[in-house]
Amino acid sequence: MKNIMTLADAVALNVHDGDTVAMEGFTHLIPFAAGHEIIRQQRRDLRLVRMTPDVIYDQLIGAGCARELVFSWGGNPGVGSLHRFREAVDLAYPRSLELDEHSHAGMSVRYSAGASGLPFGTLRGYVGTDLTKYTDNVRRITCPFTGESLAAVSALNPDVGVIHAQQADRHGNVGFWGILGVQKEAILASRRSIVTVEEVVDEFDPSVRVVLPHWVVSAVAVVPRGAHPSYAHGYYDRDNAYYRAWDEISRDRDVFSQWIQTHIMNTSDFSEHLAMVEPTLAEV
Amino acid sequence: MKNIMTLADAVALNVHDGDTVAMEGFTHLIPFAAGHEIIRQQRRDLRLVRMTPDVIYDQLIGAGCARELVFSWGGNPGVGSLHRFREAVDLAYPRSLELDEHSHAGMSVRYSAGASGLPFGTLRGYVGTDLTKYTDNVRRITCPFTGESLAAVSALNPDVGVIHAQQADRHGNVGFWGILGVQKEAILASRRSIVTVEEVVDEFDPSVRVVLPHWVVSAVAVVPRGAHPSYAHGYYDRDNAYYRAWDEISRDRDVFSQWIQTHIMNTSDFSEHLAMVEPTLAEV
Amino acid sequence: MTAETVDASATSDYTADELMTIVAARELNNGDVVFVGIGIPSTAANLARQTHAPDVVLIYESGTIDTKPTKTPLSIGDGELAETALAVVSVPEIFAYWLQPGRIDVGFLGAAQLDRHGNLNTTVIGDYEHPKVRLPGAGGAPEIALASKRTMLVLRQSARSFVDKLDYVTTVGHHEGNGSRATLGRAGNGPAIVITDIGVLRPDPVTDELTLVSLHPGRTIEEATAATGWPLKIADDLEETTPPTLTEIEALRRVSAR
Amino acid sequence: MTAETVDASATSDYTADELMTIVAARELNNGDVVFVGIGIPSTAANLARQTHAPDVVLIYESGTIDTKPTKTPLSIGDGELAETALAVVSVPEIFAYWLQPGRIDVGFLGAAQLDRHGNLNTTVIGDYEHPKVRLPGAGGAPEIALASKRTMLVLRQSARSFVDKLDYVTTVGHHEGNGSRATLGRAGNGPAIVITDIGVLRPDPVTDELTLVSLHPGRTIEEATAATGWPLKIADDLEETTPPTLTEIEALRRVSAR
Repeated sequence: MKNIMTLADAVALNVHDGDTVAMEGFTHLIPFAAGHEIIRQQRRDLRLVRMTPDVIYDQLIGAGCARELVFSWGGNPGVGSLHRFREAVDLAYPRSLELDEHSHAGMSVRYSAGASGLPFGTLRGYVGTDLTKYTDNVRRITCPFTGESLAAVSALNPDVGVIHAQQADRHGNVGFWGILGVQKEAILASRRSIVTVEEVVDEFDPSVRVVLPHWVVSAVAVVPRGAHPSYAHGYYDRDNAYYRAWDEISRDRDVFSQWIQTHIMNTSDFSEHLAMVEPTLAEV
Repeated sequence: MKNIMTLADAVALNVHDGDTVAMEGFTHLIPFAAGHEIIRQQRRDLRLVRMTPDVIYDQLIGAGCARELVFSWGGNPGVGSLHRFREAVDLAYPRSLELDEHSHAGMSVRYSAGASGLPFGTLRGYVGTDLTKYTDNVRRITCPFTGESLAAVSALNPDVGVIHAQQADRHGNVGFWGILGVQKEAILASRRSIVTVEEVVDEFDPSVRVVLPHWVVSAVAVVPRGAHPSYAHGYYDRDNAYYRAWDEISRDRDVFSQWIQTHIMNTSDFSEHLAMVEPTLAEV
Repeated sequence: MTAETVDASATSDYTADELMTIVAARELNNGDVVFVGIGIPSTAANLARQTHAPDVVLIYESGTIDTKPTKTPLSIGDGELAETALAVVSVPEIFAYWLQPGRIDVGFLGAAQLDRHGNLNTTVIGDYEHPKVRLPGAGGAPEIALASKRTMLVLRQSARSFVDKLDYVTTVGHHEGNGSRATLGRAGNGPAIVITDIGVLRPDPVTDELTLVSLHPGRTIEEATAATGWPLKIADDLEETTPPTLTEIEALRRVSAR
Repeated sequence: MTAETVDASATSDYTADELMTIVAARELNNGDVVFVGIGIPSTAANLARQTHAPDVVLIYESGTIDTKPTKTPLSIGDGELAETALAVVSVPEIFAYWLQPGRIDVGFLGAAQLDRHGNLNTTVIGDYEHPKVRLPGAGGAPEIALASKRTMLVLRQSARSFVDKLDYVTTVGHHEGNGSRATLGRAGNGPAIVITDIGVLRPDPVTDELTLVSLHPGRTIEEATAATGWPLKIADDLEETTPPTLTEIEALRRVSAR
């Protein structure tokens, strides 16, 4: 119970300038509210880690929070490119962005190794590609039994792991279900962790598939619809119109900056942003 | 559906003399019926793999099916020693038994590596122990990033994996829940597989935690109470009296041989054995 | 299964994407286990499942195994994929336990650029550090293409997409050709077919070079050659693609409708 | 929580096992995450949970996390452990994600043989290839003892169990003493306490040699020395173990009753 707090406190306590921050959620349960709070508290020089940096990281990158991106697929799913991400890469605006780029398989092994307390993980992968040319986190290893050469990837151990889950119980244990992604590994690999949840329940029911005990979760914050515009299985659907609208908003620096100002800097929390954005998109 | 058959056919088709056979089930869902069928069909020279060779492997070893045991803990849980196992090790009766002995962590990594199509797995373990002196399946590996020395264990890829599950559906998909053990890994690591189930259902309900699709299961056989004397969560409890009685039965070669003759060789299937053994133990 | 009347009469009322999707769907056999990317691969796999291949098994990298969505999903992580799946596993598990060991029959991918050996680029156009166009990156493709028993590729054919030399190799196909893929370690057999808006290409059995084996109705060799950034090999027994049937088109539109 | 009257008056009506269990339970702090072996460790951990340490977190190697059995389980895989667990994970996961990274405060083990540095043998008595007694083997112990922040050991003390040299090192404790455990790579701090039927031993902070720090009521230094296969070090400030209270004994019997 001592880990249940406001999202503002959770971010203030756990996310510092220069940290390596992993925000996960594979199309499902993406922690948008936590991303907004990091922008609101103006964290800088973050090393952002995420398999699928989509709109949530476009916002953080465009707002100038990031110095490096560790990832495997960056796009606006079903819509197109991430304009803020591309402008950071192509034009170093609002600042330069280093890339440490992998495959999904490689990233998931890096997280699993981190969650397991191992310095590296092994996979059959990366061969015949240019992926290994621009990263120092993929090397070769020889099987001590068969002599086969395999890919070794360095473990990911972020300073902070951030996810959204459907539920917490009153002890601060966290439960989620539906598409599971790499969230369990992201939390277990991280030194500290923040979980936003839809609600606090007395008891988890059998549909809950992953439970993270309170003693591996630094902070739990109740943020209803905190994964919007992504979805929370059993709570609400994906807001596809928001993703489409983002293409327009993010295309222009000034429109983007104005949006960040209005929706994040000038609001005190995520519910104020939701109140602005949801009615206008409700008709779609 | 084409994988659903009798247990006798499943064993006849999939288990051959000399095979490496992994029968898993961690105190829960131990595939005793399948073990009896292997004894009944008189398979020989098996390399038996199992983290916890308990009464099921005492029976197979005592019946002369095994030439080697790959394991991490061998005992009659809550009761004491395995007398047939000990007589095989101490006195080479009914034949000699090679041992490839590991820790639980090591065995579980070996299975995971096998399920992952990797030739080895890595763990922090085995250091400072004599475990590495008597096996060739544990070596050292150096992390290509940190230079740390870690244990590498060779992958397990049995010829046949055998488990018991609560349910199959009509397509031959398999579902189980409760204590999960290493069963998923044992099936995925094996070239062929046999699953006995309590029953066939139209649809799995949400309590089912692990589902193995029919295309990774060579044979499904319906054998009610097929995990007896171990238990099947949601179906029946552990028969603790059987485990205690086994201590007496297995202590003496002749009593054991008579038991195998009566309960396995002279019966046509597991239900006949159950009819003999259950009434006498029902009062406990 | 409801009995449906099959109308095998050809139609010319279709888009290029619809044709590509239908040709791709035909390539899937009933019972194939298919690791599906989003877009045409996903639509084609669902079309196959709802027509000639009801037992095709669809796996998405979001960890959903044997999903049976009623409509083509918009993203690889749509809620319906989880709701209709036989099993949902974590992302690390789907790659480690299901893809990597070679359990997948067909890896089904799109790409931005392709070379004559079926290697793919989905990372950058131009120089990596100073790109002309920054693309999304690798995603699941490198290991899908490595581990699947065979790979199917779907992309529009143009001089910009069918290039002599990739700006960046994101995903290996037949590597440098002439069987060189086999030197990369244990892996599946690589690209078996490339389906474009102009025709169908398959690798030469010896050199692994993609060869035009079929032209779609109304398309010409000249169009195919002009849309290819290397001297395109044409099969001696070049065929014409069987046009979509009315049944196929109707099934496709049913699957795609939202 | 129901309010219960605590009866702190001492009792002498207990068995050796009961005393060992109660002394072990006292060593657990509220909130400790404990990886529990079956037998006395399991009973002691459950006793602690039902008395002074209600928030102690019990983890069994069967993959059950934060179990709250009403009775001491007979095996590490009892159904009640799954039914009362906060989470049930696979055996590979419990070792890889939960034990190995050092998340466990206390590893709680028994053994057949122990040496002066708290190394353990649960494999063979006699020669490995021609054993006098074949024991069950390692189970989870080697990595539990390696990865847990501290280890608690419980076993009966005798010249046969407290030996000068182990027949086989199954599980490392303080290795060869004098801080040599630290050379084995990243690991927890090793055995913090050994609880026997005669007394309590703790490692010397410099040499890591197990030293008798407490004698149970009625036991003597002579008994302890005779039951130890090496010259046993005795602490200068040797204490007498606080005898079980009536409340402790009653709680233990409630937990153990079947």
